[in-house]
Amino acid sequence: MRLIIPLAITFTSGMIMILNFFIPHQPFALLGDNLQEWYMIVASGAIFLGAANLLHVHFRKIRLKLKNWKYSPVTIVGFLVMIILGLFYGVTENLPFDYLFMNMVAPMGATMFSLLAFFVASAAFRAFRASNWRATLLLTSAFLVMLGQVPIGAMIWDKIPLAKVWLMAIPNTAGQRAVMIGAAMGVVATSLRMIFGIERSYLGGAD
Amino acid sequence: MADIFTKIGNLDRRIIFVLIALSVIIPILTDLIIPNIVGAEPSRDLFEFVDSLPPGSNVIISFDYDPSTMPELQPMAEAVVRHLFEKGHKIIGMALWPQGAALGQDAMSSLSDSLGKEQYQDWVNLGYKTGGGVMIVRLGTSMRAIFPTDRDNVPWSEIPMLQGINNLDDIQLVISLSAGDPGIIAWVMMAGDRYDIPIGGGCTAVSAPQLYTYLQTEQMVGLLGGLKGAADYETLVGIDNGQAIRGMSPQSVAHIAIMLFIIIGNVAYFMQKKRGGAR
Amino acid sequence: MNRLPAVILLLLMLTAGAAMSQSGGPPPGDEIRSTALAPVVSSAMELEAVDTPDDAGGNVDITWLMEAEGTVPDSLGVIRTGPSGEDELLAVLPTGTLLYRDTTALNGTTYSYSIVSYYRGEIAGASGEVSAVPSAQWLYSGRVGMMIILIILMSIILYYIETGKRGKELFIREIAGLAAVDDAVGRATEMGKPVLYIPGIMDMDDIQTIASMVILGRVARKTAEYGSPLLVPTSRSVVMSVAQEVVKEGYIQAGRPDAYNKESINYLTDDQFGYAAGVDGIIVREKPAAIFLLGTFYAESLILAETGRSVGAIQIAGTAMPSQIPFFVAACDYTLIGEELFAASAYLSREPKLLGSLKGQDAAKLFFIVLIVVGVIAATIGQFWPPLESVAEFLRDLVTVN
Amino acid sequence: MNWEIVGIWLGAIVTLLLYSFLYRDNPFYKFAEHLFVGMSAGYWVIYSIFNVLIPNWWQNMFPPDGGFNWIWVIPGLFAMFMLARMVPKIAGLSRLALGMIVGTGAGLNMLTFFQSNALAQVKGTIFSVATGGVWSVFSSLVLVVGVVSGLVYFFFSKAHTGFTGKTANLGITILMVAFGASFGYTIMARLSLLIGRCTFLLEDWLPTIPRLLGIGG
Repeated sequence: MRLIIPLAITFTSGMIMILNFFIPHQPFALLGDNLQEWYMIVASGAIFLGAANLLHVHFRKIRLKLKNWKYSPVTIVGFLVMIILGLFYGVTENLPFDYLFMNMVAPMGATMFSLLAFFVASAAFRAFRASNWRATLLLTSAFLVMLGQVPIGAMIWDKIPLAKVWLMAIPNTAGQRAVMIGAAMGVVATSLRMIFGIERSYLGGAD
Repeated sequence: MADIFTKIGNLDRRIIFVLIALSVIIPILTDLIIPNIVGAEPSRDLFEFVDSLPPGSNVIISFDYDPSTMPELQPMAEAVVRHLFEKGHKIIGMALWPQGAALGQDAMSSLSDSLGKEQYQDWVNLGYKTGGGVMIVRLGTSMRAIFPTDRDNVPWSEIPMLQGINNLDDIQLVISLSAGDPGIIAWVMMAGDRYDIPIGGGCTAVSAPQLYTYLQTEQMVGLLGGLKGAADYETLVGIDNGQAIRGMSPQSVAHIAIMLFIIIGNVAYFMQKKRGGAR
Repeated sequence: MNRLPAVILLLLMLTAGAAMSQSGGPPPGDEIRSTALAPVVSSAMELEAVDTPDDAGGNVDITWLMEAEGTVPDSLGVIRTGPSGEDELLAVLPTGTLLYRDTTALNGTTYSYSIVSYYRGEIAGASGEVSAVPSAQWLYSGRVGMMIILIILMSIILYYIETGKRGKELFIREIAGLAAVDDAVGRATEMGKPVLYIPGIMDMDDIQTIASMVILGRVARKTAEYGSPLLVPTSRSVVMSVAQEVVKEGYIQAGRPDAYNKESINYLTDDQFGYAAGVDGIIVREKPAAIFLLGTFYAESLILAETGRSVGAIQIAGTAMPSQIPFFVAACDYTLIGEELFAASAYLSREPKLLGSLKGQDAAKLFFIVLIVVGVIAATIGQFWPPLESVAEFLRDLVTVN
Repeated sequence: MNWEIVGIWLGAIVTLLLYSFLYRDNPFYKFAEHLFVGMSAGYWVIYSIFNVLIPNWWQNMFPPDGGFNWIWVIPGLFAMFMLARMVPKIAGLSRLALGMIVGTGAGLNMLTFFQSNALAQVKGTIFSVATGGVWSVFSSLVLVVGVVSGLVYFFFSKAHTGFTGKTANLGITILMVAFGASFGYTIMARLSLLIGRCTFLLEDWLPTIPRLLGIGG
């Protein structure tokens, strides 16, 4: 019983979004637009839940002196500094909050992102072994495309860049399309099960 | 005896990390320039199409990008503009993206100065116009109605090089430098498919695979994909130390390093398997 | 030769002349000024006004072109005449504008529109008048095809879910990644190491995250049965709270509610790479024996999978993001490709209604396969025999959405 | 104090601390990781407040020109429900908010995936294969057969034996070629990120060291 109202809300909001897409007439246009904005507000408001959890986890670590607890103050201080500066100065450019974002948070993000350059190399070294014919295909097409990406490919044979273009235009497009169409069917079926309340384990399981 | 191939096969990945780092850092520090070689690829196709146009042809360059994709697209713009000027073609610049008009102006005016070309005689910047594909269709009937003036509000009738141009039929080639939508796809579908105007272009590496299909169906005469495409055009035009060519050097070295790793890994794997089989 | 300076000079001279004649001689008549001194200013032509299609009413779209001859005006004005007969100036637009949307019209009222050209602060030209009646539509005209196909496919899927519920025996093929779930959890138990579950970086509105939560419930039941710790770091607050519910439920169903530890399901940060840094830290310090990466992933996919690989964990990944699948294939032991992620809940639970839903999805794919094959045949033969080309054109229109 | 140089140093230090992870887990990485998690979490809280909650909620509820729009109490209430999880007694209320988030997301996702992932891709595959030369015809056939057999691979309710099995096999083969190509193609984009960071360290940060020494000496 405790699930009836949440399921009704799920059904109503799901149907409003669908009808809004097909019917430009009021009230669906207004309802749909409002609902999208409301959804954004609720999802953003929930961030306090995560923030509270983050602080809770790290204070608990310090209190119980759990493994690596000495680093927890770093997280807490980093978090509070950003919050206080943000509330005090706002998000305007060149003020302290924006300064710390531009000079610390953004470079850290870029650095983590750039780790991928190392990881694609180590993954390629390990995974691209011609151990069976499917792995061999994976390896060959990756290798050909890499050759086609840099001058050395054309140096070996001037048609190699064309092979890259063909691999990207034909098999790659075909593969991507098959994955996309299949996944879309998965999304449609899962969404339907959500909207009609057939799948409800995300609400805590019990029927 | 520890099997050397097993060892190589399970190489500590930190060795790979060091070599990747070096293959990027050394070319940057030494300003290394690796000669670019252009094979039989879409960038050469575009170059050759431009080369084969009769001198004095009217070519539209549509600057459909913004500063965020400049590293890939601005070198293309400069190389293409240089080539068109050197061949004596007339460039009609325009933009489907608001900020593209200014980026196009940079490329055209600086090269026009250094190559002794004249605005309104050899090139014009019509500026940005909203509407994307719909606007392109209208260019098919009348260009002058869409662009009563150029970007600096000089009337169409006052611009010598535009006299005699009525609609897209008077254009010999459209080159769209495109970072997304609206861009090349709009030009292919609206100008290429409807009015049979040859379409070429340049795009970011991310969107290139999607556009390669248009080459397969011959809806485009050529395409510059990402930094490599830009470097190719620089090489073909003869800019030996161009921005894109320099940017390609660490890429080339690192790619070669990764490919060597793959080869070594496979050699080790097969030697290991052979020994395992012999035992 | 560059004629621009000459033109500017001419214009300056004309203005000066006009000013001098105004101050010096007798005030000239209007007709004299417009013919002798003021240039002919171009006005708008081919004006069209239509009710904005596919809207909730109240809008009219006006489009025009500019006359090619004549001096370019300084600006353009949009004039509307309502039922009262009074003219109102709706907007002044910069020269070069070729469209305007009137958003203040009333449904069912007839309005007339015209465009005037301003030159030096005066009206120097006007277009003809056109009229339109705004109205609201009940259906997006460009979305009818999509609606029809969606209704057909929804009915098929719901029908098969019903047949499943009625207890019809349904088959499901082997999915390697999911067959390995038991082994992975079992191995973690043997080694006395935790299981790490990463539900992607998107929020609860993402269907892949929802699918991931359903699988998490199954994995939680397994870890509860085997008695190995389960860690779930999340990148979204809502996902964290749902994961807590789902895992708790799994432990209750396994009869081990005492073993449930809320602290092991925690929030890190909404930041994509901040999350990746945090999870990497957890991986190298906790050294999980099994890692699940199921949900929506972007570039962080390989950062997580390679770090997991380096601590020797069995990794089962799954995502519907086409761009990230290659990296999972390269770095993980098992990868659920695209739709296989959505099939997981049916596979793991063998619940008849979920299996029915899978059968419905298969029928939907068959529908698309038929559409593609018929379309390609029609388009190919249509090249030589036009009637079939119209069939292909019809199919393309059907799947076109505007 | 030159804030620009301080900023470059801050950026360079955290960059180097994070890169130390490539060697192995160590106190420097632990420090940077904990800092990154904390600061970025703080950043997103502030971002949500200033870029969503204030403009999309508060200013709609209390428009700048005065007045009060009661309808905007509803999303505020739902957000409160979500936060109710922190209080065990009323934690159940969060299900109401969850219902709304999941419902809206399901409706929206279903349509966008159906439109751009299914219909648009099907549309792109309906074309004549008989254009261009032999190679073009062959390529077109590979594309169509690839899409169809790839879809057959995703059939779940049919055993992959016989004709279905052969087609599905062809499908997974083409998928593997596609994955390989996509992997090889992406390497360039990933390397350019590393090149970006190296350029920052070598060309923005390194030159500040002699400058600082010059100031100091």
